[in-house]
Amino acid sequence: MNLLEHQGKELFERAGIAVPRAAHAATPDAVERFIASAPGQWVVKAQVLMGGRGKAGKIKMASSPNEGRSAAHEIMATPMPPNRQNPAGEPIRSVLVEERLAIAQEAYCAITIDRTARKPVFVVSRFGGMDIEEVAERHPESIAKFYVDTAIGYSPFIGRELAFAAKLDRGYRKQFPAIAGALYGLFFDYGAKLVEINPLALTSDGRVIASDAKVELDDDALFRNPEFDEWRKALPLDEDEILAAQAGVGIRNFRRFPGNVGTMANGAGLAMATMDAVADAGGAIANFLDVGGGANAQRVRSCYELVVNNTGATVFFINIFGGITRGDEVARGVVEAMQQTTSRKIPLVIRLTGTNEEEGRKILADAGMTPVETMDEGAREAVRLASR
Amino acid sequence: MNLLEHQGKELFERAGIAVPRAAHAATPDAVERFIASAPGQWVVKAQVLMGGRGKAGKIKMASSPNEGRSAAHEIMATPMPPNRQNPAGEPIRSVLVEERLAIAQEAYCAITIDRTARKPVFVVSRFGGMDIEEVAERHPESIAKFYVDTAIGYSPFIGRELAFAAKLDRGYRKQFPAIAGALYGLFFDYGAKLVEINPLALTSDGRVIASDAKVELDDDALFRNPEFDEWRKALPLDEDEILAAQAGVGIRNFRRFPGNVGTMANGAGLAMATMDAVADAGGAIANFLDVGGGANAQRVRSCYELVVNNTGATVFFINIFGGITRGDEVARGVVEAMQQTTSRKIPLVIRLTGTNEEEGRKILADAGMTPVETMDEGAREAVRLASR
Amino acid sequence: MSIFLDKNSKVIVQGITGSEGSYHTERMVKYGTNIVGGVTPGKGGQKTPQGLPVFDTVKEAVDATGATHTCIFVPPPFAADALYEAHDAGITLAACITEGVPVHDMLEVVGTTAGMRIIGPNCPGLVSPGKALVGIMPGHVFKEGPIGLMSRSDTLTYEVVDLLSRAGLGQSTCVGVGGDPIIGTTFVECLREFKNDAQTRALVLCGEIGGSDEEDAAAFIAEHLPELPVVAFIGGRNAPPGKSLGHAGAIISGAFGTPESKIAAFAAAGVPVAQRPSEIPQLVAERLAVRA
Amino acid sequence: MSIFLDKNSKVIVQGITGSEGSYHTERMVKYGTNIVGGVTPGKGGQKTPQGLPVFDTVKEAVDATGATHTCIFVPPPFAADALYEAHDAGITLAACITEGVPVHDMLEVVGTTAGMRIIGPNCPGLVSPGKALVGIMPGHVFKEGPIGLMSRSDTLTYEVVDLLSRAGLGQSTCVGVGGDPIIGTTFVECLREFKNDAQTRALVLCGEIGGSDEEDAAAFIAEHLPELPVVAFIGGRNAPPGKSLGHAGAIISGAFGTPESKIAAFAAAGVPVAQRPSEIPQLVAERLAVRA
Repeated sequence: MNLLEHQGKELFERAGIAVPRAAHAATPDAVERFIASAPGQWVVKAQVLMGGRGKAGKIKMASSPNEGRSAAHEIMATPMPPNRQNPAGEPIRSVLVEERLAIAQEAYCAITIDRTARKPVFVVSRFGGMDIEEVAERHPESIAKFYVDTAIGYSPFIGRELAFAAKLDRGYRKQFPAIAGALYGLFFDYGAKLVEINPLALTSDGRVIASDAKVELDDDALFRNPEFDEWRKALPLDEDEILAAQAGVGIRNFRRFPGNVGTMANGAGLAMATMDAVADAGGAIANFLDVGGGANAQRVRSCYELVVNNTGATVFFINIFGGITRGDEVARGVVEAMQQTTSRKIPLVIRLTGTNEEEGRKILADAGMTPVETMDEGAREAVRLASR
Repeated sequence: MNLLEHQGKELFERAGIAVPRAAHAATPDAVERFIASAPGQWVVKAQVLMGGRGKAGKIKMASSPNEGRSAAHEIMATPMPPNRQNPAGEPIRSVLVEERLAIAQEAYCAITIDRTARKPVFVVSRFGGMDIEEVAERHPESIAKFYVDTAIGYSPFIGRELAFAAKLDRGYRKQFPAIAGALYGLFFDYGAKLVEINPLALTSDGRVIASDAKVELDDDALFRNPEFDEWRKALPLDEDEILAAQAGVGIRNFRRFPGNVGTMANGAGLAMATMDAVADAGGAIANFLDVGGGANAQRVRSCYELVVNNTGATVFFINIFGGITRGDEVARGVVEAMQQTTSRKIPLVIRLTGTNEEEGRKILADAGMTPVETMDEGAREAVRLASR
Repeated sequence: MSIFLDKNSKVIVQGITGSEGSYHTERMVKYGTNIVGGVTPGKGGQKTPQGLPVFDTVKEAVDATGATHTCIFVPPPFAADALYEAHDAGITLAACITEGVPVHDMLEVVGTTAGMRIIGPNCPGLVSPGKALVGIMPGHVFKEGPIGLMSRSDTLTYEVVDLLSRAGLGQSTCVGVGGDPIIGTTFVECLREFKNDAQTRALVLCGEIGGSDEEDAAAFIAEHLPELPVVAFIGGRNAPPGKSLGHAGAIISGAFGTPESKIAAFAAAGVPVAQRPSEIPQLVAERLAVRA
Repeated sequence: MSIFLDKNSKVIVQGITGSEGSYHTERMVKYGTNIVGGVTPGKGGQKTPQGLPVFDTVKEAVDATGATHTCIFVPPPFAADALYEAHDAGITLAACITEGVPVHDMLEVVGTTAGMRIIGPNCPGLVSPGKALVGIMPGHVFKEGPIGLMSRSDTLTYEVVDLLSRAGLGQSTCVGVGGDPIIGTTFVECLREFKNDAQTRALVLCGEIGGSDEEDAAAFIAEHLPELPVVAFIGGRNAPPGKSLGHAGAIISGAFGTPESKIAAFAAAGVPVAQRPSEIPQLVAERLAVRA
């Protein structure tokens, strides 16, 4: 679960990391009222998960209630522009009104998980305010890393070493080990996969302040912090995730593409391989769909409807590796699902294995579906049917 | 720092360990008022650091305000009877008025530090309510231990293993891993050297409650919990500790004995060896005194006065191994101290080493003191002077 | 021979009386795995339908049976505790089937349980065909033979094994390493073991987009296994960047983790990458024939 | 030879610009210790009065000087951090002079810094006479020779060393193991090292009441050092039970830690226990003569 900036900053504050004075507002009216109650120099920032807010004009200055209102209005009027990862863009539901800092320096500090080292890793640079990928390209020597031994955890020398190795401005030095420690505490206590402060601002009056906040929490650890349920509910799911949730599959188990060959398989690895097989056979994929364990009639039906009603699929390729389930049972489930569905009918190509797989294929053929023996054969058949 | 029962129980409560409903009271009046406000079956318990309250009649039942008053009065009227460790006994300054539990079983659970394993160790027995030393003698098979790997810390399996290994009554099982975890958390968070629940009561209605609390905090870790300063001030120091504190030496650096040879040395090891040397020479030791680092005039004077005014010393044996300090400087300090003191004068035997030690001995001899060359010689001389 | 697991490995099941645990215990016993008992706190002294003893703690189970291996079926919040308990009791290999274990729990566990090999979590377990099966894999698709296999996914593994077995290419040991970001045993660690296994004469590596396990494996192969035939497969070549597909592992971020980077790494190590699972048996057979 | 420390050991001082650190650095340099620099965060680039380089971090110091040993003079709240930093930088021996380190800090440190030997805390350090001195001991009382010495207290150690040196019995290495309940190096670990030291031909062990280090040492001697002459001394035979005398170590609790239990343990191991420090040289000399 990715947190919005204002949520991340709330966690920072709890951990003792200084953040700018701010108010979270859901409407231009609320922004106007807040600035009226607290005159000053403010920044109005779109609360979205997508990056590139500045370039998209979604961060604006405001020095009066009226300016605040129109800034918020302009920001919220249009969604974030689409990019490759979010082809639909992202609607803006709220803004953060934040004190304008007199920034002297911008640094970067993050903790993430290194899969190979199997350790949390600090990444610090004296260059902040831009993507760390950009820093890595332009100033690779400025990046300092520290792999934390989880048996020991954080100790202040880590912050000192990072500050010296990244050559942070002297103004950061005294405060940095405590900030790094607080960030590690947050990372650890809330089960985060990423915590990022970019920029970590040094103000002209010598304060070190987290000017932005990016926090990704581990969904599998959320049960330990039921307090986040509300945030989770408030978070913007993209359309695919909403559809998946409605169909009763995991929000990561469904994703749409522009093609016309619908796919479904059991297991993420097999589902990806199924997509690849369709693409290799010259087809255009309509979706990724991992049906998960147990392909009973109810589940097959909701998955079928998910694809048929929400993608451009003109054929549906079901690829089930039975493993320890019986092929005839799966086949009966598929047939039952297709009898029950009220959605439009498209041709089904089905590959299934497992005990009694031959009986299964017979059941499918009898019901007018196209059983195949292998994944490759199924992919080819599905592409053939789609291109008719 | 050893905590009183009611202080330990406050920490238990914070950690989430169930304790009996209770009120802490400093006078019989307060006990009477409390029971009047909350009628029921109560136990009145002396708040002292010494063990053996039950046998000493310092735990009494009370079913009415009047009974409460007289119980408290009787408890507080006389100090705890002396034992070998506390030859002066211990005055009773307050009592704990606690709900009377319907106890079905009494178990034992403690965490302490094993010096050899260099790990925290859980000690659990299904027999509680008596000294663990007694349990170890009578029911050694009932004692289960677990050495905690500090890199991992507590994990619930530890509590399960202990509960099964100590054969705790079934009634404990569900609750025990959480209690053990909370106790470990407390042990760790507050830097305790010992946490002990004895007995850990299983009530007839199935609750598991810490019926007593013994907590020893590490003095060296108290700076992390300034909140304990008040408790520390409220804790009963014994007379030796009070005298040591008044003289400006560490509270553990002074202890009195019934003899007439006063001693002082720099370093605990040397001070103990000095005592042993006096005893071996046939003398009776008046005290242990580690003057610590730096034997300047001010410090020597306060140590001299500490011994002369508070022990039966008729001679004072000072044993300073100079190491890197200069013998003549130490000698001048001693002479100055003896000129300044207003306390009665007793003969001084002084052994000192260090650079310029011969000049030092001359300075002492000139001032009418008895310089010696070795610890043994000093011990013999001091014993000779004391027995005159 | 085989790696990690053989006919004599004494295996216990943590969570043996739970629904998943009892179901798969029955299957493992039927496969021939030397299951010697199981653990469910509070049910010590009972027997499973197969007549296996149930213990209250892993320590008791190990003391009574001499078990060295464990198969863990416990809910995600208790998986780390189960692993710590196994480690403390002297277990040398733990297959953690549980899906959804918090990633920080695994960070802590892998950093503090030296001496115990962990397979998973979120994995189907491992099989040394003809000898023993630990986990939830379908035993009938496996066949004993010279091919070592390691894979990040489950059903895809069965698919590949099925293809190999049908092509007459039996397996020495098949390891489902698991789909989570932090796993106990990576491809590289499997390779290190297979390197010393006399039975294994060729390897199949089923990777996925995301992470850098495949790149690390390719580098290891180039350096340490120049002689052993290896065939790789990368699932998810058509996945979009920045989005998780299914389990947590399959996400592309930055330059690493893309199919291109993985395929390039294998190419550099002289490892052919199958375009489809169905190509794998042929590629393996060719490489084995060249060596023979 | 010697243990833990010799002429070539490259030593840094953590807290080198502090009052204690700078005072003792001067003394260590004068003794001949190979001090190669020191660490004070924020003072990197400066030089000490002896011309030694000051670094911001231990890692920088190690990278620049190849230091393997460190002597730690930092206030108690920062001692654990200093030890972690030394360990992380690859230091192999750390003498922690600091008194008053929280006991839980040391529990954590000793459980997680495998590969680095810690002497102390709350110790005077160690000396390999004629070669190097690390810590705060008075160098002039030591003399090079065949006697290995280990001790829990400081001034008593100097007393004993002085007696030995005056009797012509020089020392191979003298280790002040420290007076705290949890120390990095116990008597047993010293014994294990002395066992393999060619220079050391006899040992002196200065123990104290409290704890069971002496009992453990006696058991080790009986099992592993039957041939090496050992003489022991136990301070505090006249201390009362249940009360700390001076530093934390000297408290008798339960059956262990009493002078009787320690003396009995040494008697069982064939180790004579000196009644007074002044008896030690004679006992050592006799035992050495018998062996010669």
